[in-house]
Amino acid sequence: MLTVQPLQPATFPVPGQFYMLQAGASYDPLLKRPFSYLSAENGSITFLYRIRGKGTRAIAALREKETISLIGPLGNAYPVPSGEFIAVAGGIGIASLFSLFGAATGRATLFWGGRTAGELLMTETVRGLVRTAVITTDDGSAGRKSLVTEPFREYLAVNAHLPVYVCGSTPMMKAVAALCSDAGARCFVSLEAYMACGVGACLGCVVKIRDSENHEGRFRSVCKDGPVFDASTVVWEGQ
Amino acid sequence: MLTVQPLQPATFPVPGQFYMLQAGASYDPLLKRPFSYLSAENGSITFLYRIRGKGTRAIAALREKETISLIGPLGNAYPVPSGEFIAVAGGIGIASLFSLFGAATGRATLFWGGRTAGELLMTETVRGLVRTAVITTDDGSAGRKSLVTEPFREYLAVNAHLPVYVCGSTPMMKAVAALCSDAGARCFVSLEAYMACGVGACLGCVVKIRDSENHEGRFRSVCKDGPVFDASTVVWEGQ
Amino acid sequence: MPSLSVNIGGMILKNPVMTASGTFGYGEEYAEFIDLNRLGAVVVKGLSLKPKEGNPVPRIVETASGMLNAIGLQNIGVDRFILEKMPFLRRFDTKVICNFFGDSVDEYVHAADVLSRTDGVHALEMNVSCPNKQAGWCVFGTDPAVLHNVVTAVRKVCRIPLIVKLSPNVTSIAHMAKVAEGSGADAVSLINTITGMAIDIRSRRPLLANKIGGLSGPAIKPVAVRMVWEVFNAVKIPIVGMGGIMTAADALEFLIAGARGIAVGTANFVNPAATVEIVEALEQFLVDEQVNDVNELVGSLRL
Amino acid sequence: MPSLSVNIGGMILKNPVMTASGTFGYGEEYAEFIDLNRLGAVVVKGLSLKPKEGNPVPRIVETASGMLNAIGLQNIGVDRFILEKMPFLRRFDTKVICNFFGDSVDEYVHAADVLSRTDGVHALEMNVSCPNKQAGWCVFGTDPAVLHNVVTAVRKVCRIPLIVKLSPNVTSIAHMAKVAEGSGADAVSLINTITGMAIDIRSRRPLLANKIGGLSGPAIKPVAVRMVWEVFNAVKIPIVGMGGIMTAADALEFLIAGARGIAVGTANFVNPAATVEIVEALEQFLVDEQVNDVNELVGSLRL
Ligand SMILES: Cc1cc2nc3c(=O)[nH]c(=O)nc-3n(C[C@H](O)[C@H](O)[C@H](O)COP(=O)(O)OP(=O)(O)OC[C@H]3O[C@@H](n4cnc5c(N)ncnc54)[C@H](O)[C@@H]3O)c2cc1C
Ligand SMILES: Cc1cc2nc3c(=O)[nH]c(=O)nc-3n(C[C@H](O)[C@H](O)[C@H](O)COP(=O)(O)OP(=O)(O)OC[C@H]3O[C@@H](n4cnc5c(N)ncnc54)[C@H](O)[C@@H]3O)c2cc1C
Ligand SMILES: Cc1cc2nc3c(=O)[nH]c(=O)nc-3n(C[C@H](O)[C@H](O)[C@H](O)COP(=O)(O)O)c2cc1C
Ligand SMILES: Cc1cc2nc3c(=O)[nH]c(=O)nc-3n(C[C@H](O)[C@H](O)[C@H](O)COP(=O)(O)O)c2cc1C
Ligand code: FES
Ligand code: FES
Repeated sequence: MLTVQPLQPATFPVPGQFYMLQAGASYDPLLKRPFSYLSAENGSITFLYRIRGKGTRAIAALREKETISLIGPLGNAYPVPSGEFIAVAGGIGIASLFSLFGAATGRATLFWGGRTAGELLMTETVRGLVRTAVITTDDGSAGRKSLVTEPFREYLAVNAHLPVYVCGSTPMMKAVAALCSDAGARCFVSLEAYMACGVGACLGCVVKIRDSENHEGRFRSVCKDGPVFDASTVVWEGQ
Repeated sequence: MLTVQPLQPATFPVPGQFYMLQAGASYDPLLKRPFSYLSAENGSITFLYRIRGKGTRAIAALREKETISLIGPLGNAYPVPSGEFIAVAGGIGIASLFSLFGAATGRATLFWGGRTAGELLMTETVRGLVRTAVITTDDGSAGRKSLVTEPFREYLAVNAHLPVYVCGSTPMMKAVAALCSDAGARCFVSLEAYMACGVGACLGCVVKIRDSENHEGRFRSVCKDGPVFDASTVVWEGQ
Repeated sequence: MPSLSVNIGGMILKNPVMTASGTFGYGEEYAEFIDLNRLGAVVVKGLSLKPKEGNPVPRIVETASGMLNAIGLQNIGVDRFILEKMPFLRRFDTKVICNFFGDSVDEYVHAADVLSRTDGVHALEMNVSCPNKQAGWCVFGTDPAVLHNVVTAVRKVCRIPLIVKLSPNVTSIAHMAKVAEGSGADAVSLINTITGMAIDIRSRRPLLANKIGGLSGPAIKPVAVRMVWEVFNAVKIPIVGMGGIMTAADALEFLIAGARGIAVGTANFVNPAATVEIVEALEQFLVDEQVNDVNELVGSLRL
Repeated sequence: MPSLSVNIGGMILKNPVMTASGTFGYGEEYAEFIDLNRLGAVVVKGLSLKPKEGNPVPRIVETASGMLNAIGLQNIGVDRFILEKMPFLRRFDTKVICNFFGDSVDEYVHAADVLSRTDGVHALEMNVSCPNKQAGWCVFGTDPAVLHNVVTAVRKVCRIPLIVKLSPNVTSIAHMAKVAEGSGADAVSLINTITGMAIDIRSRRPLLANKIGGLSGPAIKPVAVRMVWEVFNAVKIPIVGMGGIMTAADALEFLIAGARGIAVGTANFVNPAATVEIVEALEQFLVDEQVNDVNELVGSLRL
């Protein structure tokens, strides 16, 4: 977890948006990394992150009161559901959905999967924010031992009228999107992508999105046109 | 100041030797940096350093108990004086001479110059280790306002029988070496050089050293054949 | 106040700082972060006659102090650019330089013709060094005869200053610069990215969908500075230098090596305000060093 | 236990890990840090017939994730090497590869002749890519015809495996590799350093006394991997890959791209135990990935 206090007055983020963060002044790692904001209040912004590589290690090495460099808020937002909704999170994907739980008027039924219990951070806080939280792990170390798509599928079968919000690994999101499509449920995914700029300038983070004119899809940038897309418009390629 | 505790049993350093240090696992900065040891006792080694650039900034960012990577002890040593001697230090050059004050049987008369008082660290401790310490600064913020070579020259005039040990900037060492040569005093300099390997492998840190066969000088590595040289053998080039 | 203004092949820039093509979108993307009026010039993403899809993802991967990209020259095409992006760019008091490319001499000529007749476009930058493109494509920038042909042809239709952007993936970039000069280029810019590759050792697959990509960022700066210096010693036309410029100190290395203008690429991603900060620090450097005119620095390397 | 042994042009190495010439002295320098018996081969600092003084200082400068060097090929000469250094190297159960160069075809031939007849020297590595040397010198490695001549001449006198070390400062390294192969090389090694430059902006002087130097270290790894892959697709002789290898993961990128041996250069400076740690981690990787023979990895890139 990382809480930052912008030095200059900053724009307030809305659920689904993210920031590009970088700790340290070294050129290795060089690029900023994208992180959903977890919460934003009293002028400070909080992030929840998992250490993966160089960039997150540098963030973890920060001491209190040190400065971090960031750009944001970036990207579009989740269309805020007007009533009850379903959320599906994979591991740290919870960070992106977290702010939605507070912003939405209706409450969420959350399906949250991880490889092990250790990947599911702040479970108690999260439980307090949703109607029900169904937890799964690959190894059974927490909740049900299954893929998160299993209990979700069962629930969706009788709740396809609810909108579904998803953030997790690409294969998981692809699977959830397919289930929603079959069930006729609306589904919004917050996509993963390698990003260099975060502002739509480099075209590094693109994904193929269908529109009325073009069913094959056209490249849109995840950072600027996303990260949230209507799952039915996403062309899931080679993943 | 930095104190390190080797994870494996380490060789004990002798005055004049140095270590190559690197903090952090980033490739920027890439190379280790050379630092004289200040003192070594109870299995721990202490360094005194001034922040100059990337490498020293990374060292300064270390927290207690973090690991640092180092190679050493490296290089040759000051021939330990058997009696009284003269020491001339420029700024942080004191770090190299410091251990000699304790190791020598005789005591030192120290001439220590810096640009400003801020460059002269641990002055009280140093004073306690030497017979007399004559301090100079360029701006007069501590001691006499002059180059360190001024009071040294005066003292040398009547003490040319004492050996002189010098560590500081190249122009200062060159000047001291010239004064010693004129006065017929023995002089040992601990040379500065950019180093990549510190062990004599890259040939990056060379200096021209005269020998009986070759008055023009031949390249010797400061890291392996030095850093301490008899000043009368050093060919001071273009500095 | 020292003078920052420079003349790049007949085009007067208020200062030598430009954006590097492909790293600044069409200008809009960074307009909310910085005041585009502060820039010497905005160089837009490479344009082709027809829109281009570009490569599949992954298109980028970070490397030590650098990044590889294989965007594949995705762009909206000359027509949509003129229609949708130029009205925005015309609002600013900065020069607009259109980077463009083609996959045949004809396409180059056609694109140059249309762009150079577009109101508000002040110069063209010809990308002849496309390490991201397939097979035969690369030859434009690496074969002197081919380079001569395409530059000569474009020169005929181009009514505004023509900058030829050189590839570093050659034995002698100085020779290529001379060819560009001899074919009518008003200036050369360098360097484009250096071709590189990165491999995922578990899957044993390239980390870029396109297999190879172009290396940019601080990692390549020493190579870029060397090439600018070599080209400076070979041609008389002005040079726009780029490759790993992150700070004003980096920019100054290029100016001293012989660049009259400099472009900031990858640095925009790391710090959207990089260009403006460089303009400001450059000015401060001139004040500190008592240099009245930035042109005095150009090629002022002391040997 | 997986097999790590590789055959480089007829010479059998116990593992693919070598030292890169010029970064490991004559072996002695690192012998107190690591057990030389663990290495596939020790490649010594470039030798010439007569001792060479090398360049004035500064000879090295750090850059982002890399370093520039302009040592100027300082070395003690073939004779003193054989007399003073070979007795030490013969004590180890590892292959000794002598890197050498000359400033004329004659000198190359002469040095190769003497070295290849020296007891305990297992192979020669011909440095034809000397970005640190003055003027005309560079042509050996950048002109195909010159390369052909010198390799052909050396081949005639060289009784042991001959590795030709290629320069990356060319338009097509694959073409140069083919020329080396066609001229009788048993293997090629790549890449040598990429020519670069760095400038002190206050004094406006180059940071290296030699003005230009060779870039090495992690910064150049993507370029080196790409070149190894290109050469692998062009020649049949084995490749020794190098450029920025710091870890076993880096080494694996080179093997997968097509290198049969790899050399560790700048990494030795940062971590004297780098080579041995790479041997160990490489072995562990083979175990983890259930690969029985390291040769299975060579050129195993999946496209
Ligand atoms: C819009 C968005 C929001 C995100 N929000 C969060 C968040 O709130 N909390 C959080 O912990 N993470 C989040 N991520 C993922 C986060 O950006 C990566 O974990 C981070 O970039 C890893 O950087 P690193 O330098 O530590 O790892 P690297 O050294 O760059 O890579 C380490 C490993 O992580 C993988 N990886 C790196 N970046 C990505 C990426 N962008 N997508 C997929 N895999 C990647 C690599 O394949 C590699 O195996 C988000 C990503 C996006 C696109
Ligand atoms: C044998 C030896 C012993 C040393 N002992 C000490 C010591 O005990 N304490 C201490 O503070 N410093 C010592 N130094 C100097 C120290 O190595 C440098 O200050 C350090 O390398 C700077 O690294 P950096 O990354 O912070 O600076 P960089 O970013 O590398 O450089 C910053 C500035 O410092 C200058 N600089 C960097 N390295 C050197 C160098 N080796 N010689 C001269 N100028 C340099 C550069 O010109 C540049 O202007 C010693 C040097 C040697 C050769
Ligand atoms: C993501 C990306 C896209 C690029 N696209 C183009 C392009 O369309 N046309 C072009 O001439 N150069 C392109 N370049 C090259 C840059 O303009 C520049 O020459 C190069 O990146 C070196 O500068 P830098 O190190 O400051 O980034 C691109 C570079 C990057 C990183
Ligand atoms: C200080 C130094 C000296 C070198 N000397 C030689 C040499 O004498 N002969 C040679 O063929 N290559 C020489 N090289 C090049 C290296 O062998 C190697 O090709 C290059 O550094 C790339 O590998 P690396 O990035 O792992 O260092 C030298 C490199 C360095 C850094
Ligand atoms: S990260 Fe650059 S366009 Fe999305
Ligand atoms: S630093 Fe490498 S030889 Fe001295």
